[in-house]
Amino acid sequence: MIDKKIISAEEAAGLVNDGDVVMLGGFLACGSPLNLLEALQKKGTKDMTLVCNDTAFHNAKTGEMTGVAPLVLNKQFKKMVVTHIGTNFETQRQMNAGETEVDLVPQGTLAEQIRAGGFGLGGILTPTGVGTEVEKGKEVIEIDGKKFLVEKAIKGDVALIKARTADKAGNLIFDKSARNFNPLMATACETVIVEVDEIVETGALDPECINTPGLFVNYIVLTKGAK
Amino acid sequence: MIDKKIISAEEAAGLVNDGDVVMLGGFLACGSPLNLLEALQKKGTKDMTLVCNDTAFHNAKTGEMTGVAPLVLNKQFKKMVVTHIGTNFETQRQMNAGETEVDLVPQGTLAEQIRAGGFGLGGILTPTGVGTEVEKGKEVIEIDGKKFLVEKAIKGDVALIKARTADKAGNLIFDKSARNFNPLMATACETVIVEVDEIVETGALDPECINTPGLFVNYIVLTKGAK
Amino acid sequence: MEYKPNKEVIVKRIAKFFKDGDLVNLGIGLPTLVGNYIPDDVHINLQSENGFVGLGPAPEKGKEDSMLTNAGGSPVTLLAGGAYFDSAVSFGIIRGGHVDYTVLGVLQVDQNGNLANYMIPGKMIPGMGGAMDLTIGAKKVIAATTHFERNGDSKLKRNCTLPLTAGNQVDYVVTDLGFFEIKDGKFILKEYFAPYSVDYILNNTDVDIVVPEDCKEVTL
Amino acid sequence: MEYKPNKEVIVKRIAKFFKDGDLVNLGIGLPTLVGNYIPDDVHINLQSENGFVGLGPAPEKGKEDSMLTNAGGSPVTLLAGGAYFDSAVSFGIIRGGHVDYTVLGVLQVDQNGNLANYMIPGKMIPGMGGAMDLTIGAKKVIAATTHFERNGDSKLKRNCTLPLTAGNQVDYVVTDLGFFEIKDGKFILKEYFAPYSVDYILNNTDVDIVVPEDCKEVTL
Repeated sequence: MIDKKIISAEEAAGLVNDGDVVMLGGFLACGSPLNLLEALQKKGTKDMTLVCNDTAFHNAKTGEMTGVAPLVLNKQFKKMVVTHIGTNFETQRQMNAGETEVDLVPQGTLAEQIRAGGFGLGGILTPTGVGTEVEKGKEVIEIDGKKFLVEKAIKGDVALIKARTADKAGNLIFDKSARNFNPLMATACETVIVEVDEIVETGALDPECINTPGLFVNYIVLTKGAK
Repeated sequence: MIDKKIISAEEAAGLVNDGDVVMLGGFLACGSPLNLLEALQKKGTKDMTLVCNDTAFHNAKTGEMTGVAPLVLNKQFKKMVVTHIGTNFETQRQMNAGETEVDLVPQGTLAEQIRAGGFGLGGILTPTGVGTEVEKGKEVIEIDGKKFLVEKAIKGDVALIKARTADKAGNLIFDKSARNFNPLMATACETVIVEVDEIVETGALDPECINTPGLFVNYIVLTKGAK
Repeated sequence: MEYKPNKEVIVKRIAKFFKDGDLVNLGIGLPTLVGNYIPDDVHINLQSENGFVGLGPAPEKGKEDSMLTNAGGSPVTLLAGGAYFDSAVSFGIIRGGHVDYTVLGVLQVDQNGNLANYMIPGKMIPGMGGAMDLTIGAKKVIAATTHFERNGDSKLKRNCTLPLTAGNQVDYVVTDLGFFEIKDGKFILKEYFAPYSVDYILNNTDVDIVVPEDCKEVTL
Repeated sequence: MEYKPNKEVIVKRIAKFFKDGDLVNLGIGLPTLVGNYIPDDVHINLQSENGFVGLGPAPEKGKEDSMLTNAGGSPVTLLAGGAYFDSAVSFGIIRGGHVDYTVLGVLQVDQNGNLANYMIPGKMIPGMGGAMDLTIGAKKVIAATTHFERNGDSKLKRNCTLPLTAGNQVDYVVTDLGFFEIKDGKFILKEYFAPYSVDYILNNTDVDIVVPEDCKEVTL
């Protein structure tokens, strides 16, 4: 197996271009690559489209933020494709003010759309969202008397993901509930950058337990662990 | 966690009814529940529909058989949904003679159809099979100028699967390339019966490495290992 | 009689729904509290839709693990026999009908089983998160809600006016006044909770309510 | 000059396609043999579509593990850095375009890149197995075949007459006579293999063949 390139968070941020579709792992910032986000915030990359479960926490009263919230506040995204923004008042404000385009997607649908993108499917047929606002503008197919929405695959330019451990060949093992969207996003982007707590020798991970085979990974960023 | 019922292979065979859609794990019998198959052969359950990657080996010259081949020879299936029958001359013979209905499905499509059945999707859109015999009778959807087949979800009555280890709560870990269709089928059937080499205490398996959570499993059959 | 919101009654009643082995998903907020009232002799399996089953109680102070949270972001624990998975598997479990019960919060619920709980257009837009999949996918959907809004309007409606989370999927509604089954376009009042009366419920809820003979008073 | 089938030439030439880090899937039969000729200084990653990457050579006699086989059912080994997965992930890798090269056997291949390799109606019906997904999904599809059938017909056609595995997906054809690229509805002869000549190929293959200036003789 060929070793993957190990780069710094700053070098990783340099691989993200203005206007890119960026898939970001994590669920309320649990399992988000926090050092990559910080580097991207410093670099000020703009006009990105964010694909992520949510936009983390931004407390309206205290101003405290986690995960991707500072980039939202910086208006580094022209569009966000997310399932939940109830914990970030600034995202809601930008959406209501029409400052940023926000697509709200059911969580299970978003997971399948990303997986479909990574796995070469054109999309999936889901009952979720039938008869709701989510149905608008979408094709509806009836199978055996039941209605399903055609939800199209989503692909991205760059995936920024977080794993607990990588081996040098890029095989990944995640950490408890920090797995969430990370392995899915690793399949669906041109460039996949993973922030990890540790890098071990190739062969040190149990091949039965690898969540993301190294073939999906392009770059590894080693940090001292999640902040 | 509630313990799953541990039963014998004979009791397991008793849970399969004439006419059932039976999903069978394994790839050329690697990862097939051989003791369950033997019990089902002895019981003579008939008119079943088989959903499986293949029909294992049946050597035309020597008569040697593996996996599900004896049940094919017994004509216990009225229909087989499979991806490959090149290693079983009897399946080919029955198909050519019109004695048994054989649906040939691309392997990646079958895997997704079963997963879709288990995961509540109506189906998936795949480019595989476009412009081939597989397209016949199916809806074609164009997305961004590319054609995809609508392949419908498949569900079954009983899944007969093989794992290396179960804990008492039914959590499963498979064994190398014997994993194949087993975890997918565990999601897609009313009754899921797993043949295992060993049963350990609940909590003994690494929760990061469980391929099939116990919630999908109904019955465990402990055997002395694959034959 | 004056109405006083009582969330404890709601979660206590819902906690009595489950039997050994049920796989249950509790929504964020009020529904999460149901977990504190499950009888000791009933062993259910709780799913956390961010990626695991075997959800256990909050950890002791100082033992929190930032890599193990529930869907609300709070630190939790994993019980023996739990398992982690990714979001596609988690929602496959939900959409695939493998969850026996989901308990969800409510903005509006109507007598046709329609649920609205993810946005008030132009005002509050938390987003649907996992709620649409849970409502569509779970075998039984329990809507958990205080009976009235702050302005006194009933949250039980003839027709939801807010954007729907899903149509015709709610099976049961538990409020602090009573336990309703939704059937044939009506709320069937199965139990009313002391100190409220059937008449109090009927007089203050402008929906079609059926009171069957076996409707009974329950003290929680 | 008399034609004598030579599979070794085919697999030797194909083995020269790959560069470090390529993910490659070798079909059952002739294509599997390519694995034996990969140069020592090129490190590719072989996928086995029954559920793993990091496919290694056959085990020593007596060390076979019946739970670790290739897609043909033969015992194999796993290299350090390999990983196991289920069939949905395996074909997600294939369909998703993550495989750099697939090498597939041939019944017929035509100048439009159509491939037929899974059935002869009424006669031989092995089924497509993973071939349809591989042909559609791999970045580059290499068809590996002896140039002629036993009856002397070329396996390279103007139009396939057998049921297609996939349409317009084959990029390269390597026979025991030469290496062809398929482009604009023609076979481009890039190399011809000693002892055969360009004329021998042209005279015995009734398809549109272009012989570019840089077409060269290769001894394998």
